Amino acid sequence: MGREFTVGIGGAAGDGLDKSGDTLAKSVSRLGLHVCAYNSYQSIIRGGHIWLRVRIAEEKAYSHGDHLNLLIALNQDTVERHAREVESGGAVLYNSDRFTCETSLLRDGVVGLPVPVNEITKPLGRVLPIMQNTVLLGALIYLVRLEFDSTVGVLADTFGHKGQAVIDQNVKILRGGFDYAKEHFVPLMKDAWKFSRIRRPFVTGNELFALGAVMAGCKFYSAYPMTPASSILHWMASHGEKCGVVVKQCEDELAVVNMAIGAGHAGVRAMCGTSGGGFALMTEAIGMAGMIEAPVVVVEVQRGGPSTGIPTKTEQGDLNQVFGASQGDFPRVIIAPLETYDCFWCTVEAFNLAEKYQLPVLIISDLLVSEHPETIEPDDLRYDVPIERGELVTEWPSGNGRYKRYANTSSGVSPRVLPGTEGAEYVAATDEHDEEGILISDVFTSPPVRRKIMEKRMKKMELVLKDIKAPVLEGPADAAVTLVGWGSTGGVIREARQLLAAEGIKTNQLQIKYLNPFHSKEVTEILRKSKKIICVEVNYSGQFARFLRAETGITVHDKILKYDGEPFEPRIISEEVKRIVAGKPRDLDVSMEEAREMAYHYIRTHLADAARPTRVEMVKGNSHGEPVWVVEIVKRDTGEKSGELEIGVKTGALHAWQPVAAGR
Amino acid sequence: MGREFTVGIGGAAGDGLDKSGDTLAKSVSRLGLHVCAYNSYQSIIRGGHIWLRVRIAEEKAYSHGDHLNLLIALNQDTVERHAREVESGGAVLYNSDRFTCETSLLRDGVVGLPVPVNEITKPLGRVLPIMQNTVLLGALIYLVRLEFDSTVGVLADTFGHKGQAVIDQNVKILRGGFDYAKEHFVPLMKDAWKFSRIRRPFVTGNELFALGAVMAGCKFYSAYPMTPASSILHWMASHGEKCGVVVKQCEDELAVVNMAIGAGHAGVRAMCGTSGGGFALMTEAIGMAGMIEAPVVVVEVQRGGPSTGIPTKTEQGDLNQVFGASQGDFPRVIIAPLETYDCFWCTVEAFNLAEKYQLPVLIISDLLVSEHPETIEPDDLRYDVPIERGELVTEWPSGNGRYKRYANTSSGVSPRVLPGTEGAEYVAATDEHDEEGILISDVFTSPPVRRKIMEKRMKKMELVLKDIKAPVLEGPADAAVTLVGWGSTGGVIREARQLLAAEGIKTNQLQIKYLNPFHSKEVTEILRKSKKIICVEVNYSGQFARFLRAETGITVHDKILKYDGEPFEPRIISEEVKRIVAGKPRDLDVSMEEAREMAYHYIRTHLADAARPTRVEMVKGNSHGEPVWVVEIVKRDTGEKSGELEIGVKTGALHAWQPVAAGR
Amino acid sequence: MATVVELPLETYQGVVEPDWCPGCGDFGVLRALEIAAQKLRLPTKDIFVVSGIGCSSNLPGFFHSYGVHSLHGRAMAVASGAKLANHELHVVITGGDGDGYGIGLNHFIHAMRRNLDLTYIVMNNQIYGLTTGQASPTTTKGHKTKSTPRGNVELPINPVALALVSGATYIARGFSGEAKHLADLIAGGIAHKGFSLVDVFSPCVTYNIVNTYPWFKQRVYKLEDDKGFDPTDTEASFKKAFEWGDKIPIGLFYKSEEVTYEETEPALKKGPLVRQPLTIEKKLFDDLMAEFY
Amino acid sequence: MATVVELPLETYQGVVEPDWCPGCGDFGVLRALEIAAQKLRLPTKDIFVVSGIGCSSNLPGFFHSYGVHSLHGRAMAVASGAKLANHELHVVITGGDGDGYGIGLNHFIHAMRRNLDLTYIVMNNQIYGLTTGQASPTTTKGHKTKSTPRGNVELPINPVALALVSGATYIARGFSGEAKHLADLIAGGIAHKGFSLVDVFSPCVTYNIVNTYPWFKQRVYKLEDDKGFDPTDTEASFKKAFEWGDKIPIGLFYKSEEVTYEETEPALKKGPLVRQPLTIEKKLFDDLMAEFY
Ligand SMILES: Cc1ncc(C[n+]2csc(CCOP(=O)(O)OP(=O)(O)O)c2C)c(N)n1
Ligand SMILES: Cc1ncc(C[n+]2csc(CCOP(=O)(O)OP(=O)(O)O)c2C)c(N)n1
Ligand code: SF4
Ligand code: SF4
Ligand SMILES: [Mg+2]
Ligand SMILES: [Mg+2]
Repeated sequence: MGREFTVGIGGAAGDGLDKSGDTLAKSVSRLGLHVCAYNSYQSIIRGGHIWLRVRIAEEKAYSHGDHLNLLIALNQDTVERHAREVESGGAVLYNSDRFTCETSLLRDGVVGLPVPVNEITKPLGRVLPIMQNTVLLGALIYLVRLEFDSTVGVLADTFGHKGQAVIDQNVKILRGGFDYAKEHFVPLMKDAWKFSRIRRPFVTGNELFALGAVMAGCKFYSAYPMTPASSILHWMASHGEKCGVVVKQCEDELAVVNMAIGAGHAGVRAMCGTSGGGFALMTEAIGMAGMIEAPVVVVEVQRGGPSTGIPTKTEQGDLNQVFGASQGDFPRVIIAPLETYDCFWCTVEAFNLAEKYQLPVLIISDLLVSEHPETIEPDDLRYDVPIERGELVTEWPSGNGRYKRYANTSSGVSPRVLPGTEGAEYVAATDEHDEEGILISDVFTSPPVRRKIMEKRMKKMELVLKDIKAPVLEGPADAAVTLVGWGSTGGVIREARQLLAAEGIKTNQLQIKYLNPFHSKEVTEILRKSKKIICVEVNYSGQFARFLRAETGITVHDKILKYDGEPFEPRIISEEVKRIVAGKPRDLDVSMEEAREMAYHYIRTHLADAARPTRVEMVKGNSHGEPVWVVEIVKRDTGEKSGELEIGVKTGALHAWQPVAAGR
Repeated sequence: MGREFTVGIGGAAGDGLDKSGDTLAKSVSRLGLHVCAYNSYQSIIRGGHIWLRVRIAEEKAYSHGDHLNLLIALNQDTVERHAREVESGGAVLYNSDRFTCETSLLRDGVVGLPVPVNEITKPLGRVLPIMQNTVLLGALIYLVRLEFDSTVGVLADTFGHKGQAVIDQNVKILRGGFDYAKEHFVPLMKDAWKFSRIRRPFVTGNELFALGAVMAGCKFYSAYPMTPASSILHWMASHGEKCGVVVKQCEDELAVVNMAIGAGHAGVRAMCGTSGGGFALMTEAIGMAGMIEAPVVVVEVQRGGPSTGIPTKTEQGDLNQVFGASQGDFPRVIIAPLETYDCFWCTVEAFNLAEKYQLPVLIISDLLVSEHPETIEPDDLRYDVPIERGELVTEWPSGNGRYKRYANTSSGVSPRVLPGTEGAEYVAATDEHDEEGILISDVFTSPPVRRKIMEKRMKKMELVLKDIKAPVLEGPADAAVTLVGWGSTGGVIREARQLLAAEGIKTNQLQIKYLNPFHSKEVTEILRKSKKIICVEVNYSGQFARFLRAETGITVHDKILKYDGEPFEPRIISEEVKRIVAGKPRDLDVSMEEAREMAYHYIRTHLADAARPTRVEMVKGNSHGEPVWVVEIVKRDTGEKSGELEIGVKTGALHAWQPVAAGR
Repeated sequence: MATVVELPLETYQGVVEPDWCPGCGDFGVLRALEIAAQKLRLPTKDIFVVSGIGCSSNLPGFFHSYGVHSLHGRAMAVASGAKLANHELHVVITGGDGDGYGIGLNHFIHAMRRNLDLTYIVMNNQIYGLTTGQASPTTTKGHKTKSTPRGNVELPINPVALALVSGATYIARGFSGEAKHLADLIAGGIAHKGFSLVDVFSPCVTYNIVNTYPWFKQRVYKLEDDKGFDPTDTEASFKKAFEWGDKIPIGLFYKSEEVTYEETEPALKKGPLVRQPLTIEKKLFDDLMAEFY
Repeated sequence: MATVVELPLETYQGVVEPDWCPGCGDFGVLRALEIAAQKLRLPTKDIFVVSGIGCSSNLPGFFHSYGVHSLHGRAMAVASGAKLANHELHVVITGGDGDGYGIGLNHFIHAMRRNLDLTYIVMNNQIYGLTTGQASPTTTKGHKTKSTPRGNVELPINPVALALVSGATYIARGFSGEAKHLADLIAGGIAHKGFSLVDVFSPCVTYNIVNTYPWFKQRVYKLEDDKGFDPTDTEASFKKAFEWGDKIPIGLFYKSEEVTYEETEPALKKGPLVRQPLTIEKKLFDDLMAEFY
């Protein structure tokens, strides 16, 4: 394994830390290092807590990992919440004009590195508050042994459109931070990095859905804004004109999907994107696409549910919805991209499948893979993507007789003409119809006509199954544990397996990309040989584990589930695997750490953030019918005790808040 | 088994045959016989083919059966399509002024009974065309040995509001038919019926959803018209005022379900109803109800899909949709009524579950059970239904502290106050929230708060599972075959089992009513002992078989599926069971009968109904890559051959139409 | 795109006979559309008729052209997508009052804001026909229907007024009892560059026993016959939009020339999307990639 | 139902501090709603505030009363159901322009037709705030947003005009920079029997850099100050509805007294549904059963 280093940046929305994170990541990536970042943000425009992690590594990083070597704190809150996570040898870097970092909050071997931002920037004229980030970034470059010039290059590109003066000012500020660090601190990295200088694209999944679509020939993209799918719309909107794509923001998701289907039916490659709630509104039309056999690609980017839920958080909770979208049986393809670069290829393939088999293709993504940026290999993306449009009939000579849009062919695929073709006029109907498209629902629902056209439509799914790649087992065949995941968890499971391997637990992994149609035969064959199957999913109920059983009859031995909004990190999975292997039951009690977090929530909502939790202690035998965590709350400024909270260990109930005056 | 007799009535929409069927059924039911009827209608207002079957029996009839003893043909088309189905000893009764019934169309032992309607009604003054039905009904009373007076009573009740003159005219017309039959025909029934004279309600499932709701205290019903759910709306609209129910037809299904949830949240028992396409639009809000923990009852009456599909036909194709409705995991209950009277009880229970567990309850019905009328026992319905509202808090004294709408209780159920209660103000949010309802999605998504509230919500499902009755196995434990069905197929499977028993094949049956939560343990225990499990469903893909495997891991040995729009009849199931038991593969080829039906479709759409199919013959070795049925088409009036159709035996493709001039 | 010769009317007739109830107003609308297409000499291959679900929405099945018989309430969106994909098609939307002014109202209003070059024909029978007679958004107050047995209590939608405030650039109302007049209005709408609405009184002879042929025959008068009326005068149009009672105007209420959506959309500058190459230039790909570094 | 004493303003303030961006127009609307409730002496327990999703839709969480923070675009329907269930509640709907005039427009228009006694406050910032700055249905033409980088090309919705043609019986527009004036308009709406709309210019200081506080301050004038204007004169209201440019009117555009839906609904005659006994009379049950024989 190569060297690596993880920087965390915490602050409030509006502090501009995503921009700083971007500058950092690009600087690093230009040096030839790999980057994988994750931005844990909130559904708020200004304020709130934003927590960005940038993992820098010499080798490909498949997740943002679970280390923290340097914390850049943009506010007090960040220090309190995250300082403790910094590992020995690391540091907390902060603007000492604004707040301090108590050493009591730090683990052993971690130092606080105060940076007097005002003093440094004073000589540089009027400086915006947001530029504190640049000072800290300058310091970071020194601390992490990066190259100053690389970042200068990024700043030059970023501010290029604002003119040289702005660039110069930024570079000066950056230099200020760098010089200050050089003078006062020592680098945190022991050895120098090996900079490969290979330039890699630093991208998100959503950007690649958009780019993939354009490369596949998408000419129509419709959407209604919805986190975490909106950035597809934004990319499309800002590149549509150049790329010849009509980008249509609609009045609602009903219009979005119906427009895309209309466009797809009329003959262009059309896509739309949304998240779970928007997709719920699209379901009826997905059935229409299945019925009229219109090609369309729909990207559903999952976020934390149910309902509006936790809209800026990740989850894999919409599998049931996507599989169950719309009434009745009809052909549909469901693909879950496995990692960032795969978003590109899934999209290309989605368009091909949609046109070859004339059906809706649903890409089920999630906030994690859609929004987290990472470096990928330059040739992970390609110009010359395969484009297969399937059986398109461009001419229909009058001698051909009446054109049958839904001809009962033995493959189930009926050659398609596009509207505008001379002599092949037909009307596509969502009512059941015969081969020509004539309704059978109105005058007489001829049962055999219905039966055969239903079979024709569904037969296409057999072809699709042959067309898509069966999943393969990664890792040793004789592993003690098989980890099964689907979609975006591929990378983090892989890293968890490395941790487990280091501890002597041999695992392998089956990561599912194609949900429907499903490679039941191949998957059964693989899993039949597994000693212990553990399904890893980011949802409450284990939707995929249930799905797997539905498709194969195989019951997984256990499930590792996460549904608190935050993505898996390798260690979470490896610890859970070890627990399961050791035969220990899953513990849903509120942990001490969690009790502290819950106290923060109470403080924010009821004590106006003027306090903070300190001591946490479990008390059994009380009147609440369960043990409780008693959390001492002190005033932030004075440290004076202001009261105690009691939080149920089993239920998580906030049983009581007793202000100090009331005594205990 | 008691005596029974099945009457079929066929004609066009607008011929009023549903009214005649109703009169017949009520007449019979007043005699104390059981009735089970099915109306196979089309999505057309006038014209088309309507086919009503009324099964009359001394013992409870669980389906409309698969016999036909008397056909009342209101048009030529009906004779051609159905005369062949009449069993030996039966007859075809028709208005001989309009058309004839060729004996070549009849099976041996079946007679055509022409009734000269004009001649009979001439003495009776101006007679509406629709009154031909009454003449034929009169004849039927004689032929089937019913009682004239019973029908007179029904006519009196039906036309009561139109005055005595109308009643009298109808009775005279009825008498005309009766007397004519008495003079010219002999009764078809050999022995007289045993009239028990027990009066039984003659009802449909939809009427019972409405009545059940009213009895359970429903005060709000919203809907948007949609077949086959509209009759719930119609019943509610015409009885709402009396029953104190606000009945709201809305602008769309989005409004429908959101209004019902708003009403349910505000404290009244609220229900809404729709079919699959409308339900697709409701899914987002189902998730809201789950998230804000609002009680609501939604009836989804399935019809033939996908998409608009075959809207007046039955199917059980929406299980995936109902189970997958809305993003994320949230508690929901899904109940499928097993038979007509059960619609009443499911509704009562749905309201109780919805309020006790504060969640959406989805009743998944289908056209068959919702619309077919049958006689049920008078005490199948009851006035004093149980009403359980769950934990409702009606007062919140100021000493109680802040009211926590989503208190983390150990049961998962948080006591509910209704808006308007002093001192307990709170806002319910679809964003994730804490116990008080305060959002955690915006400023900081406290992961442990999220985790525990998610667990709290889902915990309710464990209570629901304990509250609902596990399914029981019907029939001998040592049966060779276990038939598994869900919802409305209970009756027809039971009758198929009787047929099989008569042929020495011992079967038992597991009929599933509660889909979610699912009695996985109990079902597994039952099915583990089964020798051969066959799932019977009215859909293409076997959605329930997949569901069952998802819930239990049990793979059924085979599936009997129907997806042509028509409901199962006992013999279809028993024949399929025999095929499976014999190890024969399922045959999807187009049968000769089906080829003839397909020819009718072609004739209707391309030859203006002026022709009809005669000889059908299989030809192998041709240029179509599959054997074909060659169907000879003749002119209706002259019988002259007008051409030949070639229909693919494998694909059902209409390969060619060769008019006679073109020769072969 | 119009061909030079006028085609026989049968050219525009589908293989399937309409299966509406005898006397249904929709027959007149179908006929008027055929005449309009004939008059404009539209090749059938270039006509694209989109409908929702309802008796009226069955129309495309009886007309000879391309089209989609889509979902209840969604015809406008499907049509908009198709138009943007191939704006050389003459896209006509046909449907009912429930379809367009009930469940589909949102799309209708937003389509007008966009001034897409679409022609929307609403067979307004003031009832839900196909679902056998419930109140629709245009059912008049007091009208008793299956869903309003005590009489409808909601104010009916005023489609002409809604169109006026929402940006439609051609607003007309016809009556299926006046087929030639209606055909002219439809032809005018199709010929018009921008969004056109043709609301049609199309009686449902089975379920609407109030707003019948005779009811309309007695009341309708043609705006063309009101010499003082100028359809480019918005205020006058508004007044006419609210005329209802003994005298009900039919004809062209409003017309203006505005730039269409298609004209402002840069991606359509090079012609219909459906004819653009699928692959972008390599240079552009490289530029796009460069943004990621 | 109003209590006799005027309660302190804090009575109406929720436990949670609003988390809008500093300077957001929505603060003014929240404050105005508090003042209106105070002025009308409404008990908090009888207020029911329903919102959709958006920055503005977070309002109920900052106000002290009952309420539902529902789904994007569906607040009107949820509110309608709640109102019919318990029509003694003062039901106020609050939300954004995207929520109400975009995705929720259909419910908005149909609610007006019904003249339900609801008060609808739209924080119209002409942008999608919470989703970080895309064009909304009221974004003006030419305005560049994240989703319209070349400038918006669609005609903005005119909420006042739409309300006028759709049957709203109280139509007002306020400006969150004029909190007292706005509070009066809101109070008037809540006091009004029937559907009231209060469209509010509520600037998004983060994403709408065109329609800012100063922009509005320069342009708005109060209809009350136009002595010639009479809000019961529909034609005059129409004219005012279309005034946009250097002078933009705020204030009461229109008011009329019409019977409300609740008054016509027979099932509500005996009082709120929520207080009716669940069980019907045995005699009625027997009658219902008799129909089945
Ligand atoms: C989502 C959805 N809801 C309901 C229906 C049922 N439905 C079919 S047609 C129709 C109304 C038809 O009324 P209108 O649009 O006025 O057409 P008409 O039949 O009167 O011509 C309805 C409600 C449907 N097909 N889809
Ligand atoms: C069905 C659905 N689609 C999209 C979204 C995402 N969404 C949340 S708020 C919002 C728009 C907010 O704009 P507006 O209503 O004007 O409120 P503002 O934030 O400007 O106050 C959108 C599109 C959603 N929550 N649900
Ligand atoms: S029901 Fe009415 S609208 Fe439908 S076809 Fe018959 S007359 Fe026409
Ligand atoms: S983004 Fe705009 S609307 Fe949202 S809180 Fe900030 S200023 Fe207000
Ligand atoms: Mg209609
Ligand atoms: Mg807004």
